Amino acid sequence: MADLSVKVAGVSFANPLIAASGTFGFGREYGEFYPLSKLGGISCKGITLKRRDGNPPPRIAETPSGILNAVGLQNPGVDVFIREDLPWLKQQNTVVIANIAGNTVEDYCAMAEKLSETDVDMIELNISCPNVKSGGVQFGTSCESVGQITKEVRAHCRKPLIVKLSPNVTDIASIAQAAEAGGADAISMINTLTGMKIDIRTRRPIIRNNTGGLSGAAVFPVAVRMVWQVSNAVSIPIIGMGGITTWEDAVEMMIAGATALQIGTVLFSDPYAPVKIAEGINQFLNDNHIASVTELTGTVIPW
Amino acid sequence: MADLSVKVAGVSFANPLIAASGTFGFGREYGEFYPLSKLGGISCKGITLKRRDGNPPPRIAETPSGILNAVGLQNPGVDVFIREDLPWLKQQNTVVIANIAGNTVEDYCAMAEKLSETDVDMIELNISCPNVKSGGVQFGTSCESVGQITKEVRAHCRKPLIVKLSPNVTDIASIAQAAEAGGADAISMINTLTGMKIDIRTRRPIIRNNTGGLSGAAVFPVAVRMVWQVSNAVSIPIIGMGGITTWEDAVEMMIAGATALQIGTVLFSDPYAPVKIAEGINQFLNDNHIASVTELTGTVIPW
Amino acid sequence: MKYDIRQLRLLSNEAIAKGIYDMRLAYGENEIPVQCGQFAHVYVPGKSLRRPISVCDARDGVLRLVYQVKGEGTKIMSQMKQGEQVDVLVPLGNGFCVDKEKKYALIGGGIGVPPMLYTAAQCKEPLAITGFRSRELVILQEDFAQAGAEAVLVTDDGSAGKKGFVTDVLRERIAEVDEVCACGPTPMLEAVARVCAEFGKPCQISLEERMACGIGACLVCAVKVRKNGEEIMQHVCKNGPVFNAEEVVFHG
Amino acid sequence: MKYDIRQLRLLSNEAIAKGIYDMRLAYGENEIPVQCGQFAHVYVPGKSLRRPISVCDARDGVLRLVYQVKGEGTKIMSQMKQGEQVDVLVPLGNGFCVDKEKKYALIGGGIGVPPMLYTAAQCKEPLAITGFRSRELVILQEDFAQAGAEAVLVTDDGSAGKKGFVTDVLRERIAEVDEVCACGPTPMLEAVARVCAEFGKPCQISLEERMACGIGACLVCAVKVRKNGEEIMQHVCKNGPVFNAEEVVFHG
Ligand SMILES: Cc1cc2nc3c(=O)[nH]c(=O)nc-3n(C[C@H](O)[C@H](O)[C@H](O)COP(=O)(O)OP(=O)(O)OC[C@H]3O[C@@H](n4cnc5c(N)ncnc54)[C@H](O)[C@@H]3O)c2cc1C
Ligand SMILES: Cc1cc2nc3c(=O)[nH]c(=O)nc-3n(C[C@H](O)[C@H](O)[C@H](O)COP(=O)(O)OP(=O)(O)OC[C@H]3O[C@@H](n4cnc5c(N)ncnc54)[C@H](O)[C@@H]3O)c2cc1C
Ligand SMILES: Cc1cc2nc3c(=O)[nH]c(=O)nc-3n(C[C@H](O)[C@H](O)[C@H](O)COP(=O)(O)O)c2cc1C
Ligand SMILES: Cc1cc2nc3c(=O)[nH]c(=O)nc-3n(C[C@H](O)[C@H](O)[C@H](O)COP(=O)(O)O)c2cc1C
Ligand code: FES
Ligand code: FES
Repeated sequence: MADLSVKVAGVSFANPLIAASGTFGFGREYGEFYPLSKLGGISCKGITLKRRDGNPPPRIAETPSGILNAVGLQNPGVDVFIREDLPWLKQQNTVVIANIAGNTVEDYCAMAEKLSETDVDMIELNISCPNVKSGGVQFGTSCESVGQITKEVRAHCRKPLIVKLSPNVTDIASIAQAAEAGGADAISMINTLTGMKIDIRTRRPIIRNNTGGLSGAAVFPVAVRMVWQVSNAVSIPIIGMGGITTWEDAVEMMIAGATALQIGTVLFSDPYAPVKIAEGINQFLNDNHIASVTELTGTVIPW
Repeated sequence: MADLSVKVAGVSFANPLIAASGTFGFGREYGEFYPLSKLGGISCKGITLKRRDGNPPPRIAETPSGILNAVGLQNPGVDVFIREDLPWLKQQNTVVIANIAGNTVEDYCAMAEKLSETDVDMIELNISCPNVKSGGVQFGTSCESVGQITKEVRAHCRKPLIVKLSPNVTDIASIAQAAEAGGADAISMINTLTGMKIDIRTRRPIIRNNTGGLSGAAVFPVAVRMVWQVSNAVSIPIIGMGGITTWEDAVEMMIAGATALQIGTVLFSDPYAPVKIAEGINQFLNDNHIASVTELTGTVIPW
Repeated sequence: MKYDIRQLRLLSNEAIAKGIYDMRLAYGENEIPVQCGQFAHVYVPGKSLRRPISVCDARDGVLRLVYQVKGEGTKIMSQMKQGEQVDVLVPLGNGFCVDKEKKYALIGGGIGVPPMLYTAAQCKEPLAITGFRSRELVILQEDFAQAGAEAVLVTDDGSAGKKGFVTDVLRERIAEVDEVCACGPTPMLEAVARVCAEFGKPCQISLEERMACGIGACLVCAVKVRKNGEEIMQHVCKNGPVFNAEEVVFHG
Repeated sequence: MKYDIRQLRLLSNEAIAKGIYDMRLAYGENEIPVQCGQFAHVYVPGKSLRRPISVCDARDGVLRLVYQVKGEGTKIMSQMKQGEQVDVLVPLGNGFCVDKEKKYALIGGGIGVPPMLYTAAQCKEPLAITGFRSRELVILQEDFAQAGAEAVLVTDDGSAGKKGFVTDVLRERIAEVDEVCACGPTPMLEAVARVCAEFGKPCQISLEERMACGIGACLVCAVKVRKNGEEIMQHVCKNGPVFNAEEVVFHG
């Protein structure tokens, strides 16, 4: 048995597999498949200061090797999360990450304040949600705004702070540097790539929000490239995600530069995927006489 | 039989299907499958002022529903193209588009001058190749540089000028507007999304260039979204591409806003794809009593 | 653990009407723990999303899914062969609540008809009113009779059974029944709900929405419902697919 | 039109060694217009790229492809069943030029052995030297004998045939032959080329490179060759896969 534990920003994870925000709710449902302690951690559904109903349906469409979604941050609001979901989550023996999104910098700061008073393990700043009109991705696409929001939230946040990046940018490495300079303890990436699908019969976009976020295996090569670029540009750890489907993908993402991983879309076809991926990584490490999974991170040998 | 002909920047195409630059060489090989007159046009392999050998192999990798390539603009140079390939191409009874790339603005201008003296039908400014160190995409990722290079080439170009956009940008609509303002007669989009694939056994990137350009069905939703955004932002026609695989995709791309289409990656699994797509579109138009394919362009009904 | 994936052996997968297939899967145990109106989430090789299909029948250890080929996923399903293992997540959602003491009208429209069969099997002499566009799409009539239901058939064009809509028959017969359960296209469900409201009969309807997880985690299959005067988002996969018709905000 | 896609019926697809399959396809006509050393580009359902596989044999209307399962594409190929139609683009590339008057040494290493069989069938009493890592990977020995070749077998570990490398045997026997043709891993090809250069024998080698179009249009399968003193890019699919060993720039 190889050592699968990893540390991100001082927080220890039993293994590098974290459920990706928005695909796993607050854990209760997938907790009916396997104990959540099988996962290194859970990044909770994105929460906002006040309850949000999200976008009207359809919120999902299938694309080649991927999906588009536009849930639009439906959630019960930070207070309900803290009161009703966090206590249960904290009993599951896994790292709990709160993913927060807001309309204004003040929203983000207020949530960071509230969550800093709880026993949530980490906060993930979602400035990359492409599916809401305001809040989300507009904070995440310029270095200035990323630097600024990170800095402001940092001042209100007494938990390790992860900044989640959008791939819909020209230069992801500079954005990551801005987050690092702003005080981020870790980077998570990638959120979804904006996409669209149109029903040719009705000429209507299938997703009611017109556009949605592309995730799943289709985006994996883009995610690997971006993780590699960012790992060359910052010294804080990266939580890599975007299309990880097999244990081979997980190993590849770590070799590209990730310290931990989030697993989203593949859950929808195989709820057990993160558990199987952890087993696959373990087998790979054993077969290759690698003592610890941390030895993979960033070991790509570019030409 | 519906009317499949389209017009882009004053040039008439027998149908909207154009072979995508770089996937079809200078047409000779695929011309051994079917007469090239079955296609609306051919966008030739990107050419440079001087001969280029391109990148060392491997230049290609497979990804979920897509491929990565990094050919690195191997080509015989513009003079050889004009002397040896163009005359043959011009006999094939299809529109011939020269795709040009350069290290400097001067290179582009010099090529535009040379090609303007020939009977090539259109020039496609490739400022979006992600696989070469200099020349290519660095011209294509800021509005200023896109506007400037378009304007300068425009001054040397006496052919209809298409500007080909990179999807690796934050705001594709503004980039397209810059090209329009610079004097482009049409936009073609999208070039490839930069991606990476690593062999987990050797820890080496599979593509010798480390990164490559992602194309094929995987990117189709991103391409549709971008074509839609750009069609809302400019009034010049768009040649849409990126992952078109079936006639349904082709119809969808036109509904999103494209006037004509380029077809690349699908050729590698099915050399006859553009011919089949043309037939499929024709059938769709007949079934729906649509007289002309031009009636599809931009007819998406957003929510 | 409430959920598990099951690999079920395909017993048969035959066309029973134009483009409509009847997939029978061996459950392994004789008693299948599924409530009428619940659904199965079927893995389709090569696809990112499972396909939700209502349980059509679940007696004698055979899980029956009746589905129409619509797009690529159901097409691949229709090509699955006897003996293959089919990967399903079942049972999911909340089905119809039926009470053996009551008289039910079970309304099915088109491909909404299948779940009403197992529902019929749970009721005492129900009235099963099923409607189809035309003759070549008619399915399951004998099955309803065998399940002890009075089967009334209507078609839009009169090519089989009576010409007309399910609501025409419902209106004529609603006095006989205590409660109504329905599954079918949304306009039909709305019409059924209106008739029930008019006559003051409780009405349960089974809704469709595009799904990902199928268990309530991803929040994509939203439906707006009115609870205690407030409009809230619920989810077809977890809170439904069966909802109290009065609570559903159509066009929400 | 020089090219066409053919849908060929799969006659059999059996494992002939550990992870190595022998796919036989009915060509339709008895005379298959294929030169030894040419390759087939095989469509794999669900994959963006075809898989290049050398023609192993092409006599009596049967196209034979012998391939090793390496990744997903060849795995899917190995699961194809008798009676299925396999979509192949064949013949592609330039094969070995053989002259009935000359004596050939045909060298194959590992999964580079298959194309040497049809090559052997074109030569007069060739010497076929084939090398494998070990016994369980040995293939086609009887086929070489049947094709009229003298088959010399070596394995790296001596578990079958002689222990050693193909170049050991080549060195011993090179005096007998006029020309050498080889296919196998690059280090082996380089070693073979060195031996031939040393003894002044012409040498043709078959190269591999990752491919997309397979016909010379996309330029991905580049190989550097030296022609008239100048280094230029050629393409394995169109100019090769067989090249004059002297011209190839290894590690180019
Ligand atoms: C709770 C529930 C029960 C259902 N029961 C049945 C049944 O018993 N028999 C039957 O034939 N059909 C049923 N459906 C509809 C069935 O799920 C769709 O027809 C099917 O998913 C279409 O898949 P496709 O790949 O053929 O179509 P595609 O259009 O290729 O599918 C693309 C995506 O859209 C989704 N999708 C498309 N149409 C629908 C739809 N109407 N509802 C939900 N998702 C859709 C698919 O699941 C897939 O994710 C049910 C749907 C739900 C939600
Ligand atoms: C001209 C030529 C002739 C060949 N003849 C044979 C043969 O007779 N028998 C045989 O077993 N193999 C042969 N190969 C190698 C064979 O093409 C690869 O083993 C096969 O493509 C691997 O596919 P995969 O899906 O199993 O592997 P994956 O690694 O999943 O393939 C991923 C991609 O890489 C490509 N690739 C991987 N390895 C190679 C390779 N060595 N050469 C070229 N492309 C590769 C694949 O084609 C695919 O595009 C030949 C290759 C070439 C170029
Ligand atoms: C249905 C769905 C909902 C999502 N919601 C959120 C969210 O609330 N907050 C967030 O940061 N990311 C959200 N994401 C993005 C994922 O966390 C992840 O970044 C992305 O899906 C890429 O990973 P994957 O390909 O493994 O799914 C969501 C993704 C999906 C598919
Ligand atoms: C092998 C290969 C080579 C390419 N070379 C060029 C090129 O020389 N110039 C260019 O503008 N685009 C080039 N492209 C990009 C395509 O023209 C097209 O923009 C992209 O592949 C998306 O379309 P597709 O998904 O249909 O292939 C190349 C693409 C591939 C796959
Ligand atoms: S499908 Fe995930 S919540 Fe319903
Ligand atoms: S594979 Fe396209 S040129 Fe060789």
